[in-house]
Amino acid sequence: LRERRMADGKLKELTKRIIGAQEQERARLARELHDGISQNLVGVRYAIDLASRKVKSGSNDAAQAIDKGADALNGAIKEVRRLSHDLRPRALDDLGLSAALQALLSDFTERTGIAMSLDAAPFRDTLKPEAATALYRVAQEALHNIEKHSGASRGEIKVWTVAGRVRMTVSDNGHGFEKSAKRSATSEGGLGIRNMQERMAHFGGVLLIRSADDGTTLTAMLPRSASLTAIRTKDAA
Amino acid sequence: LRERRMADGKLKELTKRIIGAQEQERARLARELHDGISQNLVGVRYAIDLASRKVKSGSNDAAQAIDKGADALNGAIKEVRRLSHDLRPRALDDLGLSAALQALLSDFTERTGIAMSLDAAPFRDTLKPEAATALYRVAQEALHNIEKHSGASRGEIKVWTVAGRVRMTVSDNGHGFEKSAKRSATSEGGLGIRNMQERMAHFGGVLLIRSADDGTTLTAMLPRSASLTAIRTKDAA
Amino acid sequence: MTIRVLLIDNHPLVLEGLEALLRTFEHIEVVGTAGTARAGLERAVQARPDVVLMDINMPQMSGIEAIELFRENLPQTKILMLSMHDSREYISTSVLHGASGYILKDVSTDEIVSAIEAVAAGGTYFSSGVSDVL
Ligand SMILES: Nc1ncnc2c1ncn2[C@@H]1O[C@H](COP(=O)(O)OP(=O)(O)OP(=O)(O)O)[C@@H](O)[C@H]1O
Ligand SMILES: Nc1ncnc2c1ncn2[C@@H]1O[C@H](COP(=O)(O)OP(=O)(O)OP(=O)(O)O)[C@@H](O)[C@H]1O
Ligand SMILES: [K+]
Ligand SMILES: [Mg+2]
Ligand SMILES: [Mg+2]
Ligand SMILES: [Mg+2]
Repeated sequence: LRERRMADGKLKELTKRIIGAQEQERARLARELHDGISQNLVGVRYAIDLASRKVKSGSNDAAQAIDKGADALNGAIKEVRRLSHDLRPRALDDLGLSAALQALLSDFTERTGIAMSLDAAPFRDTLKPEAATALYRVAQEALHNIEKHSGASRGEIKVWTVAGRVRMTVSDNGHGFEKSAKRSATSEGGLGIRNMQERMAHFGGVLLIRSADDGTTLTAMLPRSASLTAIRTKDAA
Repeated sequence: LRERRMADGKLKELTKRIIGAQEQERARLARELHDGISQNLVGVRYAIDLASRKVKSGSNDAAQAIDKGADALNGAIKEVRRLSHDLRPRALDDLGLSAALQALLSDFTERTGIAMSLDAAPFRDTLKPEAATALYRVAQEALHNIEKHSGASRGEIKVWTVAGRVRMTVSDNGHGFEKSAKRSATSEGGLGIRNMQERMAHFGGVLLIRSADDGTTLTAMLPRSASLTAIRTKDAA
Repeated sequence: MTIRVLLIDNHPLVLEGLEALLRTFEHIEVVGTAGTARAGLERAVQARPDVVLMDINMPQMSGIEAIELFRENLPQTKILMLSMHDSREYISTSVLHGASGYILKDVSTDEIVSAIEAVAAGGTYFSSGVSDVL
């Protein structure tokens, strides 16, 4: 009973932290939009207004003012694109999980210098869209952890399908979990691993962690029910 | 024991739904940024480029192209502000809870035609910022519900302080909960009320619902611990 | 030699802006605009453009899905994708489906025109922002 009470308390705690994290994310986004992008755009607005006045007065440096506005605008467009992409990579909807993971890994390697490869050749992309999103988020959080905690120089993501069940592993060649970390990760540690576990549990799947002093491997396993029914029926026939 | 297990199941369910709702919110925002705002900005970009070409070729209708770009830009700036504001009203950080609620109600009344008033005169704003955010979110969700479910023509928000404890009520003159709704709201109904309850529970507070056929009143009660320590100490001295 | 171009994008402001911009080039003729891939295909079957400039994210049918339809019905017409997405997977997927080029929407006018010229001449063109990754 005591244990159940603890589990209950932990779950409450988790819920709190998820709501807290969500509120922080909103606040951060609102700030980026308000202080970043909309200030940028106001800057563009001034440049354009100036250009407009110069054109109307027949001034001969109007072209220069216009080009300045265009430059400032380009910066703002890039910012919007980055923000939108951070929120949800469209590639997931447009091109599917493999392509989205490939783009994620390319960005990651470019930013961190940690060489990551993708092996998704034997993967038939028949996942429900929400399940694909969940796997993508698991990969994203696993990469955060590799960057923050692993000390790895390289790693790999594999995705494949076994009898209609999708599996994904994320492995690195780092030093593995600290002695104390593995336990604390599942009690009052960070939010990352618990979030991944929750996301898998949502689809009746599981997340396994194997950590040794030559690296860490996360395995995400989804049941058949996470794949599209139409495809399952076809498989069965 | 069975009850505890149920509570456990519900909490798990809630966590799932919060993660799901967050993912939806992200996708919606990403879409608005990508398909709305950034396309607008590209339109502005083309208008500016056109103006630039016209100026360089000595054409005399460059001003028109610039003005068109400026108009489109204003539209984009408004959109960015709206998005940012929906995520987290700056007034909450800059001016405090009363001002943020006032702005929320004004927008709401303008949009829905439901007359809402604010009575926050006896409220001393000594809340911790996260607690103020929580009350703001409760008010926001309560307004959603008034719009969607109540059939009300008017309503009121009151905020006041009793011995360092903050209370807020949101009331409407609608038809109250459907017979079946009140129970289902706390089991497998919508996410709104459970979210409000969680937010209050986070600070050791509670959310009460009183519903009759002449209207609904939500009462959010926060304990002293949700107010700033510095102020509490001063109060006690 | 004028190059006959058809523009497809679901965002009216993008469509209008691009059309007005391209009209200022002597050797380019905008033979039509459309807000969906399907409407674009119908228009193209009549107008037989040399180049179709096509957006990717559109309701009903995405630009990427539409490429094959265009290639099948109008094998002479070259497809140039015009998109906000700057990751290489979009380019490789577009090329796989039969596009001749891919440019970002926010590149300079000169670059848009160069890309149109290149694909109209039977070549390929990939935006400066992303070409280095191919
Ligand atoms: N790839 C890894 N290599 C080594 N240690 C890891 C790895 N991934 C996780 N860990 C360990 O597990 C702990 C828990 O990870 P988790 O993602 O849950 O939390 P966090 O990263 O510390 O915080 P948060 O994710 O909330 O920002 C980490 O603090 C770290 O000690
Ligand atoms: N002010 C109100 N007047 C009448 N009925 C209400 C009011 N607020 C809530 N309800 C009833 O309580 C139910 C539960 O509300 P809740 O906010 O939890 O869920 P929802 O609004 O249906 O869905 P969601 O908030 O997840 O979009 C509603 O479906 C409605 O029947
Ligand atoms: K022309
Ligand atoms: Mg982490
Ligand atoms: Mg609701
Ligand atoms: Mg589009």
